Amino acid sequence: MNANEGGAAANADRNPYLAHHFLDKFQQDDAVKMGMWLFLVQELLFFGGLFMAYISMRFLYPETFLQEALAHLDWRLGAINTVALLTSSLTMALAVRAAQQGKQKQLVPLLGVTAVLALAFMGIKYFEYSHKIHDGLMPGIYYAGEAVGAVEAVHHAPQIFFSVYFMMTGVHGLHVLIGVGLIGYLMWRATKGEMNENNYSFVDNVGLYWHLVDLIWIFLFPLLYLVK
Amino acid sequence: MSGHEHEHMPLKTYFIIYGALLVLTVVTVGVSVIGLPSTLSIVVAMAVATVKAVLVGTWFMHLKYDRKFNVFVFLASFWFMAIFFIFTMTDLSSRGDILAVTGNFEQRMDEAIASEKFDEEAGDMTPEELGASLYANKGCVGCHSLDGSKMVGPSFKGLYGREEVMADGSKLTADDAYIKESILEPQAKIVEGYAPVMQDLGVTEDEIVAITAYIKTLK
Amino acid sequence: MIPSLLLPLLGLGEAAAGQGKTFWMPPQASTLAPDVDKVFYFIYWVDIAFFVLMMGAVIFFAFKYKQKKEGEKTSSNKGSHSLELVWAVVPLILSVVMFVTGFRVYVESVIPPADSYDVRVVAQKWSWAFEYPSEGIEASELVVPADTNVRLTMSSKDVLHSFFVPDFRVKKDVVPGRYTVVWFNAPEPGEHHIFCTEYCGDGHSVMLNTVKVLPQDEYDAWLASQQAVAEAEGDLTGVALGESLFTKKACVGCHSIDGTKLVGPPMNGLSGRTEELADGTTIVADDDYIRESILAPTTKVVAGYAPSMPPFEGQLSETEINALIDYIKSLD
Amino acid sequence: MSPQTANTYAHPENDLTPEVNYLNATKGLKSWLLTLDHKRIGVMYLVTILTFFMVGGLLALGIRAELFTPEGDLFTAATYNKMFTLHGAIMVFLVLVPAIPASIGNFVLPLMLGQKDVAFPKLNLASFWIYIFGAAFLVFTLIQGGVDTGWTFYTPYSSDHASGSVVLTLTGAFILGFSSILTGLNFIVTIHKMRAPGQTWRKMPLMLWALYATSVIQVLATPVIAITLFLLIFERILEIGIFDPSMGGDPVLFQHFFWFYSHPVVYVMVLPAFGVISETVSVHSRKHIFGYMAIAGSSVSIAAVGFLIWGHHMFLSGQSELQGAIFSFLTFGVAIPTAIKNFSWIATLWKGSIRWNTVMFYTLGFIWIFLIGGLTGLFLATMATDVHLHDTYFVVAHFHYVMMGGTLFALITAIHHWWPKMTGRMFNETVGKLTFWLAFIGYNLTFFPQFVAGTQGMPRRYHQYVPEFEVWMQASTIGSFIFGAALFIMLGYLIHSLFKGVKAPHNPWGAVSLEWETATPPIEHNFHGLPVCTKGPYDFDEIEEGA
Repeated sequence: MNANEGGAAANADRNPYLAHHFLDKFQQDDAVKMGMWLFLVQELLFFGGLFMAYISMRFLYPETFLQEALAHLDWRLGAINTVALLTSSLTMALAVRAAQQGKQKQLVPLLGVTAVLALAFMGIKYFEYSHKIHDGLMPGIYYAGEAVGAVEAVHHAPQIFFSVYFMMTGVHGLHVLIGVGLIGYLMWRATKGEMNENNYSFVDNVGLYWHLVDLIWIFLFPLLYLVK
Repeated sequence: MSGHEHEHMPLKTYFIIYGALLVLTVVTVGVSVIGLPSTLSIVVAMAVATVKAVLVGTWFMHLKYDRKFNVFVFLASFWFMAIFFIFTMTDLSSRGDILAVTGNFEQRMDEAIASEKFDEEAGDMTPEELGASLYANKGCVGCHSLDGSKMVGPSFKGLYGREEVMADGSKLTADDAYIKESILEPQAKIVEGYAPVMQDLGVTEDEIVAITAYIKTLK
Repeated sequence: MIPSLLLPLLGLGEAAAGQGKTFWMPPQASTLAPDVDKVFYFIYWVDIAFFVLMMGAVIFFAFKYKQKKEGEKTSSNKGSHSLELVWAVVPLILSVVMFVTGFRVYVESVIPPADSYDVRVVAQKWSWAFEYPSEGIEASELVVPADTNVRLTMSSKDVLHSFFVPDFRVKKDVVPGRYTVVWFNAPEPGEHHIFCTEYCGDGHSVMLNTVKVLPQDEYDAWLASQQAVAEAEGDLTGVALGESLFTKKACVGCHSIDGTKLVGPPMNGLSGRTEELADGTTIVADDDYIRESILAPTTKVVAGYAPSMPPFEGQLSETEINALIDYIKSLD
Repeated sequence: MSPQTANTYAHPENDLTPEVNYLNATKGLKSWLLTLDHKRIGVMYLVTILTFFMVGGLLALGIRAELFTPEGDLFTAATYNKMFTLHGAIMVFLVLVPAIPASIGNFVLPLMLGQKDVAFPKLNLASFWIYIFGAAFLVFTLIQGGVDTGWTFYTPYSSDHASGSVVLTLTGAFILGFSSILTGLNFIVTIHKMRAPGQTWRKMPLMLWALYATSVIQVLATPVIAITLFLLIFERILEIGIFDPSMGGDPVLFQHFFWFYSHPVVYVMVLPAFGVISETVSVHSRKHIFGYMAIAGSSVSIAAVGFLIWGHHMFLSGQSELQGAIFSFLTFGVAIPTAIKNFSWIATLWKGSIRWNTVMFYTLGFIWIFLIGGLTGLFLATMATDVHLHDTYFVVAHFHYVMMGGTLFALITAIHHWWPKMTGRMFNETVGKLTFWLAFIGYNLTFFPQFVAGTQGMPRRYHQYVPEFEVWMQASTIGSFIFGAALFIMLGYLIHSLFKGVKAPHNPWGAVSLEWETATPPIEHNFHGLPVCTKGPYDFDEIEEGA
């Protein structure tokens, strides 16, 4: 019985979650995991572009980045956000573990806590944004902070700092919202019991995505809020 | 996770990692609140962030148990980002070098305008007379007396040729070079007993020659 | 025509007419040009050698090993490390040699000699302006003394441009907000094209100018005449000043005074004329309209014209604006 | 054509030409538009890409017609600028980037691996529809009057001074990037995780090595253009000022962002072309490829080194001279593996049994054209000559020789080589060979005169030019119309072969890689069982057992 017939015979009791073109579940899991990691690499380079913008603008306007960050960015809010994301990372990791072990009872609440923490993060972000918009600290030509003299504009470009700030935190916030959406969808699927021990790769991948979003905030927080 | 048997990390490990991440956050915030010189603070902040990233990556993202290729892919992305950063920043930082070698246009123009203005100003005055007027309107009068009395700065009376004791104990005689250096870079050599508060007043070469000539006349 | 085409094609016609003009390269009109051409022809001959070697092999093999009948035997050769080593190392060495020769000539072309004669170049959407700071003159053409090092310090008022003189083998982007520097030394008098080689919009292909290289005495005469014009301009007022400004500020390039439609509407008979604007409204061209169209042209654009006039806000003094308006009103 | 060559691991049931194949397995538009079959997706990509190629080609003919005379008398400057911008954008983003990987690659990759489909079929269909969605933006811009920024979107022109729907084009290119990323991701996972039993990395056809290297670049480089376009969209809407000098930004920084993607992407375009040529040169000269590991290794090293050298596009843009020297030196680093590839192809011909058919003509035509393209790149990598040649028609000729001659001629070679497998029909060889000569002569007549115009100093993107360049521009325009005619004739005889062509035998070229082992055209699930790969992809029967 050569390899082909063997493959056909095993079709009868095929794992319902095994796609037709994969030989077995392990090959599928490996493929899905590698696909996810390549997707994460792509996300990293996407944010890499933003970090490049930060580094080059900070190189061109070193004192602006120090003064503006000192004056207008509240590191306490940033720290709370960091703790929120780290905790959500923990609960997400526990959720993935629960899915792997088939503990459905724990899965949904853990995912719920992760989503709540993410929304808290966005809430603080909303508060920070509205405070800045109120003060007129907007990117580019909409900057209406304290009058910047012509001479000073050459060396001091607050609008550039706020452009970089809003771009980085904005894109990161967008990814947090996408994460919340994914977790919501996961919870809906989990309540129907589909996220069990032999089909947890979807939970695993959303977990990886979430850890990556947290990873990016781990670098964003010191660069924007702390470096004096 | 891959591999046929699932390695379940014990619950304890998750909380240890979580604790370590919180501690590191407190550390990085604490360091920034204390405030280090700016380049050092960037290095420390990035080092702490990288440690946190490694923690999240190996444990929470299961890289510890994952196939080596995924780890390689994850690290390879940092290599390509590093190339992008390093090459672009070398460009940004070394952009003016060639022009600096030959003195670019603004510098030459500023010097030309400055020397023109200086010629009108000096006009018919002798260097000593010009030195005296500069002593007045350049602000030297505020800190350096003419009658030997100690003010914010040492007195100009009999300064030229006098042996001065420096803050670090070394001794040197006040000659043209010392006067020129003290005007251009006041913080370089501070006389003992005086505070290093003098600022660079943007005095041009010709003005320094006049001031030195004036100081020589103050015996 | 073919032989005369083929011979220079191989670069053999080195000593063709015109100082150093070869089939491939334009005349060598600067001290830098011969060096650049040497590097060019070195790479050119390496390329010809490789091309003839490799394509010759391809054509030879194609004929020699053409398939006689299906299924005939072929060699079982799968590779030879020694041959692979050779054709990896040889190109590597040649590459390094090319890089070094190219870099040495590049450094020579990039660092202007300290004693160079300074000219300032200002590029704006679709015209070049030249200032000679040591004499305090502005001119719309680049005139330089022969056999002297000339350093151009360039910057742009709006977008990226690029200053290119093919005969000098000289090119550099002109970046807004920064100075970029180019230098050359033209030993022989003559006239050479200036092109803009960085895409800058509609007028990119008409943003041309010429470099006039004059012997020292003619150059001094030209300087004197320019200074005379400048002084005369000093006491010029009213319509006369407006008229000289109309040419100096390159208005003549886009606005005719005899009624022909150029990039912009004709100026003759403008004041008092009702103009139909792009957005359909009609206005009477009065002083305010002319003033506003000079300072911020895109606010009111006449129908059928592109909104491509650069703003002159902050570049003309009050007297100059009034002089221009008077001059335009005097044209009917 | 050739008699059926005995295949050691041929499966009897694959030999028949089944009535039910992937083309007629299911009928109706919906079965095509929502298919998960990689072969159908490949065919749909091919049809879409060739349509956009025609649109881009017509724009090119318009540009060439304008340049026939020195005066700008056919179109206004604004229209001309919009034409060359859209010619560039359509050709790069819609045709050359997906040309070989998405169309031929999608069709051939699973077959070469002996698999039923790519790793993520749904993702494969999603990337096709993302491609169509992104392309819709560019088509809408084309209808709405185009955009005049040049396909490079240099700031501050693109952010402040450009007219036309710039933001629409940027969004379109932004979306197209994701289609490219997802295809790359799909191919990497398929090659890593789904190979036929016994098929080690060294037994894979070189086409797969080329597609692997291409996918690595697609995944790593495309996100950076995504963020660049993202920032440029906000630069134009919110004027955030990072790239705008009047706001304090740096336009040369935009060029770093742009070329960090746009140089590796030229290797996304040309590496699959190398893969195709490695296949056809070996199959049609009936000889094992010369230096398998050298070619495979050079594909991957081109992908790696390709990321280090983007700055040679910016030698004169105000980039620092020191950084320019570094980029110039590293650029020679990528010339070496390309030279190794060309030498190996030529060595493959030695002592082979070279068929004089259409595919081999195009392959040798490719080698001629790519040699000229590659060798002229040395002038642009060397800094002294680049000062004179940058942004002139020399550069236009160089990248057309490399991209148009390289990727397009390889696409034509691939279409002809796998046409029997894709359609089950044979095209007419004599008409094919005649069209080759017409295309080859038309091509060279179009672009070689541009080299001469370029060295004599004619700048690129000029709507009108000084009369000295007239003779070269006229030759180029004549050539472009000949080349256009040749392409239309080719389209004609290929479509003709669809209906009236001779039924293709099971393995017309006698190739031994796995994709020839399935039926012609393949059944919907490619293979009945799971083919086992017992010997290398180039061990032809004609090769005599010897040394």
